[in-house]
Amino acid sequence: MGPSIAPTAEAEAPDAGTSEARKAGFEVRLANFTGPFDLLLGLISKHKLDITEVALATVTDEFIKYIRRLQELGEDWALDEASEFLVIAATLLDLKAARLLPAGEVEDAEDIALLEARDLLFARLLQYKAFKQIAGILGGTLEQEGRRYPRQVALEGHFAALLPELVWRHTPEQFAELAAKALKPKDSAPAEVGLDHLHAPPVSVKEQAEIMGYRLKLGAPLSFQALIADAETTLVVVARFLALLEMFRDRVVAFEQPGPLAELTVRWTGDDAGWDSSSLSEEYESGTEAGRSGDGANE
Amino acid sequence: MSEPEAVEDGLAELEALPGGARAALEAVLMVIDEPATSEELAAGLNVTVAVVEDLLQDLQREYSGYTGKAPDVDAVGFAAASTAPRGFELRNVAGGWRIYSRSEFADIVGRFVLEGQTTRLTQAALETLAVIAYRQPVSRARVSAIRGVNVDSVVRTLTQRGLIEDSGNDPESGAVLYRTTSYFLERMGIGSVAELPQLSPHLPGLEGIDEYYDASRM
Amino acid sequence: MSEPEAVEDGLAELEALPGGARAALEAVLMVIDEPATSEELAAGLNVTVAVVEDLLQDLQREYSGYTGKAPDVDAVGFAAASTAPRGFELRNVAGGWRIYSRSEFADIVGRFVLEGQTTRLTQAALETLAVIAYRQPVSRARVSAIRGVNVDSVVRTLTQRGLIEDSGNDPESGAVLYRTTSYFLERMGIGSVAELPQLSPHLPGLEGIDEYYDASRM
Repeated sequence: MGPSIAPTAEAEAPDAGTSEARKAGFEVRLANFTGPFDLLLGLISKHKLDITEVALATVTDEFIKYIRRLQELGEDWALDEASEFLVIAATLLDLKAARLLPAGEVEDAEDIALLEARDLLFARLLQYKAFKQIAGILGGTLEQEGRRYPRQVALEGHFAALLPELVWRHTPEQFAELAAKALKPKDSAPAEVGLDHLHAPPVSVKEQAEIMGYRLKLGAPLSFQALIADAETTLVVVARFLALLEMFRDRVVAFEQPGPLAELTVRWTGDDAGWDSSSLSEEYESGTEAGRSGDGANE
Repeated sequence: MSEPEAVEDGLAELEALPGGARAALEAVLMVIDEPATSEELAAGLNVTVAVVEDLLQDLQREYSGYTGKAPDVDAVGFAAASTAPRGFELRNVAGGWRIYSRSEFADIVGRFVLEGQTTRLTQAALETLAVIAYRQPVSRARVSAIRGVNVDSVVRTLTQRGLIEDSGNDPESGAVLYRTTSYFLERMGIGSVAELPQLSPHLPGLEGIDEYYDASRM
Repeated sequence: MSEPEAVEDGLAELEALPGGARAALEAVLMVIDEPATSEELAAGLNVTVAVVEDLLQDLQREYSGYTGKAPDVDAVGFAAASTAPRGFELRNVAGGWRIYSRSEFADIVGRFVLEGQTTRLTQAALETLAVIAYRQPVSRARVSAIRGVNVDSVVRTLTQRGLIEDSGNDPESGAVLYRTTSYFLERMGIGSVAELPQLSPHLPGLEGIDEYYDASRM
């Protein structure tokens, strides 16, 4: 969300002509909604619905339609931003699907999970709505207060002359150092803010695939626990997990898991000679880079 | 300075000057460039905090046109309630006292004071500021979760504007925590964050949401 | 602004505000830092110079306790001469008008000022001074952007300390530009700013820094 983007009066943007929206592109979207919750609230209020009694089908359809229109605009859409919209769209879709089924009682864990998802979504939405209202109040107060100017004038000469002589202990060199520090750009690369502590040695997915391939080719099925028993860091665990997915895609391993959250067993199914890690896709090759999608989530 | 006797002498000394302690306080208010607390003013004038607070309230009412104590009116009693407001007002903000031009004259004063004029905050910035004000100290991730969008650049803007600041790191996650500044209080015209409007009327039946929400974060 | 008719309207408009034209003028005088001429004040208030000069003299006399025109006193006429002086005075210095603390209170104000001051610059003040020294002439907004915080009060402190001064206005934005003073050079023990150590050894790759800040300004 760029700070330079001001909300406009066009609250009905989702209904604005596509050609007009196309012309203004990226701006149109940001200008009207400051996020998925804002959009959702906009749609709900447009249909004059109570948040807790939302006609999900209608709102979901419009939400999806809105996202689709954004995609059609063909603008770059930051991954972390898009994912927030998509998570909410997915939840809405789930809820809508559940509603479309014949009315029945809550039967299994899936139903309960769905109810929880709905409650959580509505709770987050209500919370957001409260802050949005408060933001309006703050904005009004700041504007009103901005109409008062404080008296802050320079000290009159004869008082300034009374001030005790300044203690000054800096050499020109020390002063230059200070200037260099003060002039250094503070966040030239916002996407990397807060990632400094992640300076772990790069972990190669390929390398981890080779290690596991070697162990699994010995014949005995191994549990995932056993496969990561010697991993020194979480990054290695993640790399091994990604490697397993790649190996599964290459059909050289098979998974067995008796139930949700039960132990995952990995078995070698490829021929002994016909596979090597070079078939692994290059996208993982940058090691730790895999984790850098958005910094907000990394805190 | 804190000797009771010295303080008594201080008041007597001030009252001997033309305009008395009230004018002396006004003189000091003319040179401060940030809100001054009653304690600071009392120390500077060499009187008790109680005396200063009485004087401050008198001045505040007098500037707003509700005085019964201005010396010019003392003499004539009945004229007290009918004074016109002055062009400025004395306000207690961010824990201190300071003189401001009256808001009715904003347009005129604005022609003389171009600098210090602040551009309006965007909706995104206001929402982010609201979450930080009510949830401080709070990490960017948490604000992000409440608003449903990444707030990094908005947080940077708010920091640059001096409205929020770094308040150390979360002991558990190590994430930077943000809080509002005294400049924010000044801009809002309030004494402390406790004076912000209540959030609860806007949040019906959601007392437990924080816990619920935190538990669901990964 | 100079149309006689528009000026008449301006006065009527001001008189409709609480406190009238007199309060409007006070509002401006109370917050301006640089003395303003009667012409500037007249233009800003949208009234004639003659009206402003009348008002200025009224205010000046009223602040000094000799008023016969303060609205609260109008009602009672005879009380006019006996008002107490305020703690501030309106002075015409070098052709411009500004409000100052009244000279009778100089001792008290001086004591107050001294008590709040330390003899050492804060880290924030030093860094701001460093930025100004190496980027002069430079506006507060620019320094603010570089330092990432509001620098208004620090700039005032540095000005009060005689380390920096106003060096005119930016031809484009009209913003006040600041530069270091000869007192600064004296304290640094150098003859001119050209003698300040080069920054490059401390900050490799600083060449593009100006573009960076200009591009990132919001």
